[in-house]
This record gives sequence, structure tokens and C-alpha cells, in this order.
Amino acid sequence: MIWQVEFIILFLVIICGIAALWVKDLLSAAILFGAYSFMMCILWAVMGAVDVAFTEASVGAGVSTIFFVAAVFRTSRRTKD
Amino acid sequence: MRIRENNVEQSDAFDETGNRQFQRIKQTAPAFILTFVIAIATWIVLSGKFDMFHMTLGVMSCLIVSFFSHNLLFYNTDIRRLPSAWLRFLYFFPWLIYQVFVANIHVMYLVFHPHMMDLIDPRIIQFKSRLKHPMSHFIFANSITLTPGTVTVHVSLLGNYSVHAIDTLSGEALPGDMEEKISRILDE
Amino acid sequence: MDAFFLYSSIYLSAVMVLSLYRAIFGPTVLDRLIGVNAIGSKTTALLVLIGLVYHRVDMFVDIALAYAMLNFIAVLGASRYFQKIKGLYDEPGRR
Amino acid sequence: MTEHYSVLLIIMPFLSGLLISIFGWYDQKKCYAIAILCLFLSIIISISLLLAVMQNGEPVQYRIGGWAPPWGIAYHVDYLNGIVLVVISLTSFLNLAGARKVIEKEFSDRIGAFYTLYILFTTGLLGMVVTGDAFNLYVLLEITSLTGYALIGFGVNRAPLSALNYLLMGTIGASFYLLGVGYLYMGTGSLNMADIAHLLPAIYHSRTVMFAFLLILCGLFVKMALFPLHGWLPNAYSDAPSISSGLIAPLTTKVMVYVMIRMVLTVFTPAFSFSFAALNSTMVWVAVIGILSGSMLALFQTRLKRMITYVIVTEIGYMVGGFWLGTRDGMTGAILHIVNDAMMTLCLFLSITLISYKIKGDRFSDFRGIFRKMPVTMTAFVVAALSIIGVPPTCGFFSKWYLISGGIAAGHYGFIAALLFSSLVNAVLFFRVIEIGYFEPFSDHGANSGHVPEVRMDEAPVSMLMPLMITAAMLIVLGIFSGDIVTRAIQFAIPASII
Amino acid sequence: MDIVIGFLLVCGLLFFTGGSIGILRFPDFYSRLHPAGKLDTMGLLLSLLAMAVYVMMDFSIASFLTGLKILLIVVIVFVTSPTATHAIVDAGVRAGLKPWTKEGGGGV
Amino acid sequence: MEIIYSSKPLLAVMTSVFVIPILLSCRNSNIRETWTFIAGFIKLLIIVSMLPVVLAGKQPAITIYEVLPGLALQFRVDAFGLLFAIVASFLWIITSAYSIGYMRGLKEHSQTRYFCFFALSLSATIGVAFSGNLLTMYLFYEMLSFSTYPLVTHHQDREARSSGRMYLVYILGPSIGFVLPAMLISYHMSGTLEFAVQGFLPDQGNYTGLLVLLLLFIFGFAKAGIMPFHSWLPAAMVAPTPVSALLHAVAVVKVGVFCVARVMTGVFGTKLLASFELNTVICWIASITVITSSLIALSQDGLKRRLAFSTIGQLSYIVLGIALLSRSGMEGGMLHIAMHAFGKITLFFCAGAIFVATGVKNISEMKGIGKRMPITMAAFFIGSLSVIGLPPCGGFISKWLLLMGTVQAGQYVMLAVLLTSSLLSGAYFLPIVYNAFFCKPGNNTFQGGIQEAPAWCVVPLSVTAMFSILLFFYPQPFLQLSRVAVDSFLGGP
Amino acid sequence: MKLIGMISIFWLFIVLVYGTSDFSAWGDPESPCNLHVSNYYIEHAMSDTSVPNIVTAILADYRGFDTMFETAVIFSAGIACFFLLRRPKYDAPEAVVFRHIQTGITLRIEKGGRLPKESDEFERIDTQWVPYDLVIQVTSRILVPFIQLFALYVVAHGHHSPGGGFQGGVIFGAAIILFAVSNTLRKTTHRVSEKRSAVLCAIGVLIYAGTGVCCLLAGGNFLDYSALSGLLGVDPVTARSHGIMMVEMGVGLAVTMVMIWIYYNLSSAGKQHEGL
Amino acid sequence: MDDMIAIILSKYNYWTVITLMMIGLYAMIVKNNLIKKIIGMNIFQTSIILFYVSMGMKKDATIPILEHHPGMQEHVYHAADYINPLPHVLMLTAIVVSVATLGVALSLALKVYDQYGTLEEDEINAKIRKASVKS
Repeated sequence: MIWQVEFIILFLVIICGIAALWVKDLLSAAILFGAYSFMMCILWAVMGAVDVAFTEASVGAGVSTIFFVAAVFRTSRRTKD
Repeated sequence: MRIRENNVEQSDAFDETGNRQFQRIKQTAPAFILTFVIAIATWIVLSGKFDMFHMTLGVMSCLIVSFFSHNLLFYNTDIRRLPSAWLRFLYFFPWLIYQVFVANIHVMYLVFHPHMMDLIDPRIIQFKSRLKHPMSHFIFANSITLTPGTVTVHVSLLGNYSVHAIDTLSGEALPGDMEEKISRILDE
Repeated sequence: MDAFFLYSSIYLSAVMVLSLYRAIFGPTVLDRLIGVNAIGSKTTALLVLIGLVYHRVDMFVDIALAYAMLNFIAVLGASRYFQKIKGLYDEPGRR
Repeated sequence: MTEHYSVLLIIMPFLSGLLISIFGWYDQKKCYAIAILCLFLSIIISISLLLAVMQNGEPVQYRIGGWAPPWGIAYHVDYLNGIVLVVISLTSFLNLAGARKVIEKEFSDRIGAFYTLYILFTTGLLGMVVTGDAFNLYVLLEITSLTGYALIGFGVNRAPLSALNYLLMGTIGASFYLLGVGYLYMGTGSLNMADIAHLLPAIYHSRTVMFAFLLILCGLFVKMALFPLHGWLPNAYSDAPSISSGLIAPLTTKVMVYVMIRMVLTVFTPAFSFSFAALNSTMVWVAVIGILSGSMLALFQTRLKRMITYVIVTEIGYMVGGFWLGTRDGMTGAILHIVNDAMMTLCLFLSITLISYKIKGDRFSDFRGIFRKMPVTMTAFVVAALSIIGVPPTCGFFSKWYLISGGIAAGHYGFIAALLFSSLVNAVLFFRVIEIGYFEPFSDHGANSGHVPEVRMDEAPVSMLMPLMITAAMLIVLGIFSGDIVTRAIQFAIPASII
Repeated sequence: MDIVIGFLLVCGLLFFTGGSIGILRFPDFYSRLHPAGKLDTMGLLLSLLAMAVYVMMDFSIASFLTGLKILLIVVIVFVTSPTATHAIVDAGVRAGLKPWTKEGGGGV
Repeated sequence: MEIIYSSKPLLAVMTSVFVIPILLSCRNSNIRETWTFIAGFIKLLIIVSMLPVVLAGKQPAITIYEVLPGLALQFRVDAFGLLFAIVASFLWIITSAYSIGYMRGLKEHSQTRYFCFFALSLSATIGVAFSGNLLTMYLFYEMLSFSTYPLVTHHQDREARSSGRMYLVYILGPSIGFVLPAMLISYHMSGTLEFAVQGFLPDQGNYTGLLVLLLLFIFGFAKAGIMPFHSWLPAAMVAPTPVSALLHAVAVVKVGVFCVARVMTGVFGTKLLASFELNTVICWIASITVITSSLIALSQDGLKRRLAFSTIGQLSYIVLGIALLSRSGMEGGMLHIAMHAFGKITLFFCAGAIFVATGVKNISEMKGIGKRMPITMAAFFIGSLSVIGLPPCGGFISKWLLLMGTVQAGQYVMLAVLLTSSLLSGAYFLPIVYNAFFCKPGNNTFQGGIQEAPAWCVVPLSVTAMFSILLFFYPQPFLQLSRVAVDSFLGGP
Repeated sequence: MKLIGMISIFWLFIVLVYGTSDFSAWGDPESPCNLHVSNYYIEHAMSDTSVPNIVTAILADYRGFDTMFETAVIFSAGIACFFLLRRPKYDAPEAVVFRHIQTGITLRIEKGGRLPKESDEFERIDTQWVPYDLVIQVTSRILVPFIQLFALYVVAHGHHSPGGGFQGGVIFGAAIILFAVSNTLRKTTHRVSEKRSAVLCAIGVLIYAGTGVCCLLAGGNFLDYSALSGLLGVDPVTARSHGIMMVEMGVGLAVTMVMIWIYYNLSSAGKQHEGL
Repeated sequence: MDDMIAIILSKYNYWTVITLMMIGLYAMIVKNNLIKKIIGMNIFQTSIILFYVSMGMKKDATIPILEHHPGMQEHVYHAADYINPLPHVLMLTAIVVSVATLGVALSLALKVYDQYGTLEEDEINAKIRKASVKS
């Protein structure tokens, strides 16, 4: 475990999470949510949970972002909050 | 769950006669084998285990991959000419690395320059390339992106390039030297 | 050498903040996409570095490899959105 | 094979669900046969499991993967879940048995998927009940939820929106549960329920355990729609296709109540739950508020299905309140009410399915003259209504009997008053519907000659009526035999320490 | 050997830094792509190279293959990164972003 | 008290239930009604066949099934129950006959449904009469409520709907709200619900608790029409007349009173009531009801409404009589169940007959009707005599015993109450008779020849009138039964 | 609403933070959760199953039942998406557009016209114009086989390195999604049709459950792979290892196909006609 | 003061978990847009995963893949050397569940959009109200 890295990443994770919810555009939100997943992946790698990190890398970075984009593509990007 | 397909139905391999199927196998066999070889090589790098169990799994996996995507990796390609093309590509590669390195130094210079805004003068330039093969287009476009001050914006089918250049200097060099080298790789 | 890797990884994660700025405040979606793509490439390096710090790099390389591949897919998917829907901002009436 | 029954009970529906999804692409006709067959078998298996438990007098254990409990997942069937298993498989079977025509009408192009979801839903419920592992329960809970969302989301009107809301709330609930299990794991290092219960007494004083308790309860309350957290339920259940709500409404909430009972009694043990955490009276008051407001809200509804959903909210209050009274009678009542309420709700929803097969719309005003149109269906409906009101000899009376007598034993008169009040309100609610079905279209002129325009009798097909009639008969049979159920099974399900 | 590795890694980190700052500093989307596309790739190339060398230092088949794997990442990044850049810039054009020019300003 | 096993009570209860499927499947109305009669006779036979056994001091009993641990569905026939059952089942046959006339005369709709629920409510009534414990009694009580609902609302018009609603609210509300908790509380106090001769509640207990419990029971059985919970009775008058006869004279209200009496004797026991002087409270409540309802009855113009309020008062006589806890009082109360039943049913039949024949509902329109319908009005006269309590009618005996009871108990206020109410009932019944026979109709409505209602109507009402008189001379079976019952309640002669 | 939400959230935050006060410190090796069950796994995983990756050993063996239902969860998600979204009957498009790839000329064929066969020369394009992006297509062509190979590697090496059926399956699915993104959805459905993906994902789960049932039939408990030793002709420990491998393959197959299936339905809103 | 730092250092991970959880919960409760709610839901789920993973953390331990050399079969493994693997296993399942939930949620959102043409909850409610008034 590398607590220094982890500390920074934890901070970034929170920022990413807030940003993904704060941003007023759903596609951006989906992209930022992808970034959130990246951060989570690092976090788990740092904590030694390699399998979880692997899963998150494959799911969060790849599939779930694509799902989000596909959903936004089929609906709309507009959001009021 | 009987789904009525609205798509234009394709005549599948089923209604083809055995002879044509044989022809098809004959056509695809080299690509299949080559894909299989490449896959095995990659597998060995990835796996690092040489016991029976894992090698069996490897062969099975490689067969699956080659079955699924032999017509992806080698698409519209004359396989007999490939080895020489690869050799020439290896010859081209160090030059590319060098160009990339130069490009990076250039961008680094721009990035850290205090008056960066004065130095840059972005513009989109367009030119026509004489390359034909998709592969060479691909290599050319990616090389443009990696080399000094230019990013490929669009490549049309007929070889019309539009390129975003960060300053006038980097834009002028195109298509230039690189196109020559790439056309030589694929022997066009 | 371990300490060196450790500090590099800390540095790398700190550098990520800069890319994150672009990802969060980028005026357009595509700027965000650039930022996220940059974060992705840094993450790939960071994963291998963490592996080195743990002395188990052979385990972490797989993740990094998967990461490099899937990051590409995500970015491609997001940019693909614009190839079908024109306009930087939302276009009403598409289903 | 008998020793594998407890796992077969889960595996058999699971496998047949998968088979159905494959057959759905090739031969849709087989789907129904497979589904009904496997549900029937699961009834047999669950009954034989219950009988086995009764004969041996001790729980049936099963080690999956051959690993001993704390390391592997163990199945554990005792009196409590034996009963619930029978209820689940019976409900699921009865609901599906006659519904073939409705399904073919509503889901014409995705029959295979529907049956698969249906069977997987049942599998999830059965698994949740039978498992002895806290985390395994979560996974099965999620199967149930996911399939449930899909089944609800294919409804009419705003069903997708309701299902999405349900999904969000359900995820919150499940996540809280998961978090609570995490706290427990942090405190004890184990996931097996029995093992946790064994390890827990040493750390009763720890705040971790307390929070685990609260979080798990919170999550379960969201899932079971206890009053302030019930927001998702009415929309979800009333917008769902009636065949789905006939499956989901009787079972989901009841199984969640079961899980609560299991958690409180088996994992945290009564010693912690009733004396250490001392939540009894708070919980009972919450339930009382739930009962009262559920009844009041039900009064304002103008659609039958919606009204019944609020009645479900009220019934949840009964069970939760009765359980948390902490007396033997109250718990007996709560467990008995799980059984009875499942059957009652099933009967109501089955009759609604039949009605909606013939009549469009479920506003009260759509039910004019329905007694003449569908007398058998409405008879069953009336039986169910009487049971919910709590009229002997229907089963609803007896669980209410136990609940009230539990309230008396605990000296909690607020709960009794709430129960009685909601019974009265239920009477009002259902007689409002019955009145409309019975009186209208009425003639204002010629009061005595009474020429009512004749409505043609137009019943649903017999295949659909049969399960309904069986269910209605079950209500009375369960009522008459409730003494047996209590003395032979339920009283062993409650730990001896509770008086 | 350590020095070589250190040098490569520091260079890589430097390129990464440059990429990040470039993304921040450049005026518009198109010009931001230059650092993003080039510097990050280069940074990754150099740092992964350093790590590959480090891994391969105590030589065995396993470690050699691990090093190769790291290099495989590089190869993949070398293929994907320009393509990703290209995809993004293409999306930008289609989305209708006007490039920033010295004379006209514009851009976002 | 010897308890003998016998399946007769069960058979008696189930007879009418068995007949329902036959009724449902019959398309022909004659066959249908024949079955009704057959069932009624069989039931009466079964019940009467238990009479000697009961008079010999034995109690036929049967336990059907133990629904809850310690609580069974249980029938036990004692003298009181048998008295009630005989009255109910006998009058039922007559009512059936009458209702055939009435229903056919008015060409009512859905007669099959009518007869089905008719049979069902008969079963429920007998079930209440024979029930061996509180749970069984509650079960049949609720069954009666629900099975009479379609009868009350038979017309399916707006008025029927609103009064049906009222009926349900008044009957169901207290039974769920009061009786159920009271029952559970008593179960909790004593651990059983089985009726005992001296009550099953434990002897010790605080006064307030017992009082609350008693009040819960008394008001809970709202069918008894004790005053704040009486309004359903006049409202339920919208029902067809046979139904209201049944409701108000025999089954429903008497079931209510029977339940109250059972609770007082079987749950609390006379000793407990006496020791806490709880009976006085009931006496007062009942006497208030008696006086008030009589006063209200005076002001009613609708014949059936007036009868209804009279019924409310008369019911409270029974409660009052039993609550006096004196030998004659209790005997009188029990006997009054029978006597009042015969009298009141006659009156209702008459009202129905008048309606069938002339379509008149209000008393003010009945001047001179006696000339046109002499038999009916004569029967009406006999019935009212019986209800007022004058010889030569059965009502006299019960009222006499009641008065004796008040004297025995030393409750002279109650004596005054009873006398006043008798006077009042004279005041609201006799003018009708007088007007009918001696006044000239205002607008020549009832001129012309004799036009009685159909024979199906007239015969039953004459039969009941005859019985009213007959009971004055031969009250033996009922009197003996009530004596046996009182003996057991008060603990030996 | 926002304020109420904020306040209640803040309150909950305080409460939950208070709840952490009895936690054992972060990273404490002596905390109860690190002592009881998990130690058994760490110490016995190798001797019980001969799988060095403890996570895989627990996932597929000790708690294999969880994983079976995890697969069922993902399977039911696929079914659910299909059930909710699929719209097999929709209005046929007014016109079908084809592109001659070599020249880039688009042909618009009105209703009733003769459709050219899709081939290397002609490519059907969506109603909304799809650019023919040469670079992306070539990259995906190169990349897809390698990603697939990598996915299979991940499945096969779940015993020794991180990964396993689920991760491999997702990556394999992602490879096909990449193909769909860079080409068209229609081309992808020609390679992996919806029916095939649906049936295969059910088969994937069936492989898992079937392995368990095999154990049942071989005389062991459900999912007790050591019962398969007679069948496979190896010792029980190796049988467990092989059992885990079989199970992982099932998971991989199921997950791959479900990912593809969900993507098909999501990206085309159930029409499976033109995708992202 | 030192105590404070010790507490912070030993608990900050959990606090982050709670913060993330609250962010997700807030989004699920307050946000108006359905996709935002779904993102909030995913953040909520990830926070729980983070909780589990940090729970299984051990100082000075390596990843839970045994260092296994083919030569030495009889090696004894010390539990303290490896990070607790059980939470990882559980969380793999949880991630799968969360991605499955995501798929279903998105398809429901698609269906909602298909019906109402918007993803904003208040607009949808307004449309529902309008429809119910009309009928």
C-alpha cells in the first residue's frame, strides 16, 4: 500500500464524482464518470485489490462508459442540473 | 422471441454450394494461418507459461481468435507481399521514432515557452496524397499525428487530407518525405 | 530504486490533477475528452509503477494492458457520438 | 437425491430458466410447459423439505462445494424458511398456472424472455430464503430485484419511470444492506449467519455492530417499503403488467420481512435486538404510523391496483410491528401473516389479472356491474377482501388475532388501535369497490320493481379461473388450519427465549 | 543502468508534465490536441521503456516476458493514441468547432 | 351439567349451507323454493330433536377443529341457545313462505341470490345460537353480517346503497373495533374463550377494567341496537319486508341480544357481574334506550320505521331483563326473545302485506284500511297486543316476568321504566289499529270490497298471530327452556 | 428540495462518521475481519485448489455459488434489457442508403427498389450519414484480434494472475463493441447475431451450472469440483483447479455475450438497425 | 493533537467512503435528471466497494496472489503477508451487480425518454399530470 498516492487519488476521486454530477451536460457527465472509474481503478490497484482493479478497468473504463454514451446518444444530452 | 429482421437479409454461407465453400476456405486459409501464427506469438508473450495445460488453452484461444477475426487483420491484403512490407516497416520505424521525438521536443518547447501564444499560428491545411492502400493511409495519417506540429483531421477515401498544423512551419513540410517512405513500405 | 518509483508515482498522480482540471472545466465536451484521455495514459503508467512498488509488476501489467486497450474504446465511443450527431450542444428531437 | 433437495430447489428453477431462454428462440410453445413444470416441482421439493424439517426436528444443512460453513456457503432450512419456501413456490406457481393466455396477449414477441425473468425472479426469492450466508443473500436479492425491475418496467403508462424509481430506491436499499453486512464482516470477520451470531456476543457493545444493525434494517426497510420509505411501491406495483404484479406484490415485500426476521433472530439474536439495541418500541411506533398512514393514503385512491398497493404498505406495517413487539404471539402473528398476506395479495392480484383480461382500465368506475359480468372472479375477490379485513374464518383473521394478542401481551395499545383502525379502513376500502361492482349500473327509478339492465356474464376462461379459485379456497383452508401451522411449524421458528 | 532507467523515467515524467500543462495552456481544442496526442504518448513510451528495462534487468524468461508485455503496452498505445486523437479531432470538426487562429480568434 | 357428543348441532348449522349449491343450480323457481322449505324443515327437526336432551339437563356438543391452540371451532347446545334456535328456525320457515308471496307478488329480481343468502344467514344464526365459545360466536356473527348485506341492499338502488353502507359501518365497525380486542383481552386474562356457566373470566380484577371490557362487548355487538349504535336499524328498513322482518324480529337483532346475553352470562358470569355491580350499569344503559326509542317511535310516520324503533326498545327489555340478574327477570328476558319475535314478525308481515296490497307505507295514509284488509289488520292488532304486553298474547307472560324480576331485584326505577315504556308502546301501536278500523279514509282510497294480499302473505301472518296467542296459553317449551337456562346461570334453583 | 436533501445528507454523514469511531484502524492486520475466515483462505487456497490467485480460488470455488448467481445477475440484466427495449416491429425506413466504398458514392434506394448485396464494394449506411473513417476502421481491425486474444488470455490465466472469466469476458465483449463502434452495428450483427449472443450467454451460464450439476451427479455436493476427479482422471486438488477453469470459461462466455447483447439493445434503442 | 492525526490517518479512508456515499445519495435524491441519478447510483455503489476493499487492507502485505514457485510445493503461506482476499471476491460480485444494474437502469431511462421525450423528472411529472387531467 502506498498511502501517499492513495491520499491524492482519494481526493481526485471525490472531485471527479462531484464534477460528474455537477456538469451540465450528460455526455460530459458520462465522460467524467469514466474518469471517476479510472481513479477508482488506480485506487484499488494501490490498495492491492488487483482483481477488483482489473474488473473496474474493464467495466468502468470500457463498457460502462460506452453504455452511458450509447444511452445519451439515444436520448438527449440536455440536463438542467 | 422470434424477431423479424427488417435488415436486408444476407445470403449466408449456408446456401452456397460445397465447391464455393471450398474456394472460400482456400482464399481465407493463408490469412487464417497467419493470424494464428501472430496470435500464438502474442500468446507466448502474454502467457509466459509453457506447460501443457496452458499451451492447449493458448492454441484453443488462438484458434478462436483466428476464426473470429482472420478477415479483420488481413483485409484486402495480398499476403505474399506482407513479409517484405514488414521488413521495410522495421526500417521505417526508427525514423518515425526520431520524428516523434523531434515533434515532442517541439511541442515541449511551445508548451513551456512564456509567450506561447505568439509562436503558434494554428491553421488547417489540405493536400492530396497519392497513396492508395488503406493500410498506408492509416500509417501515414497516424504518423502525421505523431510528428511535428500536425494532427490529421480527416482522410477521405480518395486521399484528400486535411491536417491541423500548430504553426506554419510544420504545415509546410507535408506531404513531403514521409509519404515517400510510406509508399515505399507497401511498395506502391 | 523503490523510493524513486514511489516518488514518481506520487508525482504522476499529482500531475493528473492538471489533466483533471481540463476534464472538469474544459469548455466543450471534447476538451473534457482530451483531459480524460490524458488521464487514461497517465493511469496506464501509474499502474505499472504501482506494480513495481509492490514488486509484483507481472500482476499489474495485465491491468495496464487492459486499461490501454479499453481507454481507447471509451474515447472512440464518446467521439463517435459527434460523428452521428452534429452540433456541440444538444440537438432536440432525436430518438 | 433427497439430501440435495435444498440446493435442487434453487438449481432446478435456475437451470430451467436458462433452458427457457434458449428455447424461447427456437420453440416458444415449450417455454410455458417448462416453466410450469419446474414451478410445480419446486412446490413438491419445498413441501418435502418442510416435511423433512418437521420430521427431523432440526434444520436441514447443505454445504455448497463441500466446504464447511464459515469458509463456504451453506444452505440452511429450518421451520421459518421452510414455510416461506412453500409460500413462494406456491404463489409463483398459482400466479403462472392460468396466465398463459394473458402472457401470450401481453408479451407476444418476448414470451421466452418473460418466462425466463419470471423463473429467475422466483429462483432469487427461493435462494434468498434458503441461504445461510449474508452476502449470498445480497446477490440473490439483486437477481430478484433486476428481474423485478424488468418485469415492472414493461407495464403501461409510466411503468418505466416507476420501475426506474424502484430501481434507484431498491439499489439504495440493497446497498445499505451490503454496507451493513460489511460492518458485520468488519466486526466479526465472517459472513456466515450462524457464525456471525456465534461471534457477535463478544462485541455487542461496539458501535460497529449497532451501525451494522441499523444499516441492515434500513436497507431492508427500503426494500420492504415500510411507511416513510414506501415511495416506490405504489407506482411500481400499480403500473406493472398485472401478471408481473401478481408475482412481485405478494412475494417481494414478504420475503424482505422474512429476511428482517432472519437477520434479527438468527444473526443478531433476540438478546441483541430486543434488549441491547432496544429498538422495539421505536419500531413498533414506526409500524403504527405506517399502518395508519398507509390506510389513510389508500382511502384517497381511485384506482383499484393503487389502492391495493397502499394496503400492502399497511400490511407491511402489521408484520414489522407485530414482529418488533417482541412477544411470542406477535412474532407468530408476523410469520403467519407472511404466509397469509402472500396468499391474500395473490388472490387479489389474480382476480385483478382476470378482470383486466376482460375489462380495460382499473378505475373504480370501470367496475360497474362486474358482479354480474364475472361472478366467480368477484367471489374470489370478496373472499380476499374479507381476509384482508380480517373476518373469520379466512386466514387474515387469525394472523390478526395473533398480532393483536401479541400487542396485548406487550401492552402496546397503540399498535392494537392501529390494527383495528386499519381493519376498519380496509373494510371501507373494499366495500367501496364491492359496492360499485354490485350496485352499478343501478336504476334510480322503480326502486322496488328494480329493473337492472342485465349485464351479460362474461367470465375469464376456466384455465384462469382455476388457480384463482384454488387461491381463494386456500385462504379459507389456511385460516382453518392456522392452528396447525402455528403449533407444528411456526412456534419452533421462534427462539425459545422469547416468551 | 539505474541511471539510464532514472533518466528515462524522469524524461517520461517531464513529457507527461508537458502534456498536462499543454492541455491547460493552449488556446483552443485543436491546439490542445497536440500536447495531448504527442506528449502523453511520448511520456508513456519513455516511462514504460524505463520500467521494461528495470524489469528485464535481473534476467529470466519470466521477467523478460514481463518486460515484453510492458513493451506491448507501448505498441498498443502507439497504435491507439494517434487514432484516438484523430477521432477526437474528427469529432470536433463534425461538431462544428471553429479552430482558433491568430488573426480571427474564434475557437472556444 | 353433562356434555354429550353429538353431531346434530353441526348438521343443523350446515343444512342450509349444503342447500346453497342446489339453489344456485336451479333454474326453476318452484324447485328452488321447495328445496328451501325442505332444508328449513330438516333443520327445525334436527333442532327440535335436541329439545328433550337439553331439557334433561344435558348439552350436546361437538368440537370441529382446533383452529388456534386451545381455541376450537366448537358447538354446544344449552337451553338458552336452543330456545333461540327453535324460535329462529321455526320463524324461518314461515318467513320463507311469506317471502315467496312477497317476492313473487312484487316480481323482485335476483330471487336466487336472495334465497341463497337467506339460507346462509339462517346458518349463521343457528351457528351463533349453538356456538360453544366466543371465537365461534364471533365467526358466525361476522358471517351473519356479511350474508345479510346483500339482503339489505337487495333493491340495488341509491337508497339501498346508502343504508347498506350504514348497516355495514354500524355492524362491522364495532364488531372489529370493540369485540375483537375485547375478545383478545379476555383471552389474555383467562387463557380460554369457552363459555362457562359462571363465566370464564377470573374472579379478581379491577372494576374499571371489567367495566371497559363489558362496555366493549355490549356496544360491540351492535346488532343488539343499544342506543348509540342503533341507527342502522331504521336505515336497514329499505330492505324487502321479509328481510326486515327477519332482520328486526328474529335473526339479526336477536343475534345481537343473544350475544350480549351470552357475554353477560357465559363470559362474565352472573356472580362476577353481581359482585362488581356491573349489571346496574347495563340496566341503566338499557333503560335509557328503552325510553328514548319509545319516544322516537311515537313521532315516526312510516310504519316500518315505527316498528323499527319499537324493536330497539323491545330489545333493550331483553338486555335489561338479563342484566337484572334476578330469576324472574332473566326468565322474562329470555322468554321475551321468543314472544317478541312472534309478535314483531306478525307486525312486519302485516306491514309488508299492506304494502303488497295497496302500496302504502305511511301510517297517516292507513285510515280505514281495516275494512279492506280485515285479516291483516286483526293480526296486526294481535301482534301489537303481544308487543305491548297485554293478554291474551304471549308478550304478556314475558313482560310479567320482567316486572316480577325488577321487583325481585329491588330495582323499582326499572319497574317504572318498564311500565312507562309499555304505556308508550300502547300509545304508538293502538292508534294505528283504531284508525284502521274506525276512521274513514280521507280521500276514499280504501273504499270497496275486501282486497287482501296474496295467500302466501296472509297465511304466514295469520299463523304467527295465532302462535302469539297460543304462546299465552301454552308457553311451555320456551318457559321450560328459559327456566333450565336460568337455573344453570344462577347456579341451581 | 435541494436544501432538505443537503441537510439530511449532511446529518447522515455526521451519523455515519460517528459510526466509524469503533472501526479498527485502516490497514490494521490485526483487525477482526483480517483474522477469522480470510486467513483460512490464504493458508489453504494452494493446498485445497492449487490456485495461487486466492481471489480466483475463493470466487470460483469456496464461494462459487455466489459467482454462479453473479453470472445469473448479469444474464438477467441482458434478458432484462432485451425484454424492456427490443422493438422488433418498427416502421421500415423510407429509403435504404448504400455506399460504394471505393468511390464513396452513396446510393439511395427507395422503398421497393432492388437492394445490392452487401459486400466489400457496397456498404449499407445508416439513415444518418455515417462517415467512412479510414483511420479508425483500420485501427480497430488491427486491434480487435489482439484485444480478443488478450481477453482469452485473461480468462485462461485467472489462476495465476489477476483476471478471470468476468474480466476476460468484459474485454472480449469490449473488443466486439469496439468493432461495432468503429464499423456499423449491422456489420457486427452479421458476425454475432442477436440470437446467437442470446443463446450463447444462456449456454455460458449453463456451463457454470452444468459443472455444478456434474459434481452433483458424480456424487459430491453441488459445485464440489473434487467430485469430478474420477471423471477427469486427476487428483481432487487438480480437479478443483480444472473445475474452476471450466466455470471461468462459462462466466467468460456469458459475460461476453451479455455485454454485446446489452450494447446492441442500448445503442440502437432496441431496433438493432443502426447503432452508435 | 497527535491523537487527532492518528485518528485521521486511521480513518480517512472510511470518511472518504462516506463522503462518496453521500455524494451519490444526494444525487439520487435531489438531482432532477434521470441519467444523473443513475450516475449517482453508481457512485453510491462504488463507495461501498471502496469500503469493502479498504476494510481488507493490511499494512505491509502484498496482493492476494500467492508467490508461487513451481519448485516448492510445500511452502507455508503466512496470512499476514497477503491482503485479505475475501472483500475483493465480494466486491467483484458487487461490481458485476452494479454494471448489470446500470444496464437495466439505462434501458429503463431509454424507455422513459421514448415515452416522454425528456429525461428531466419535473418535466415528466408535468406531462403525466397533463395526461391525467386530459383523460
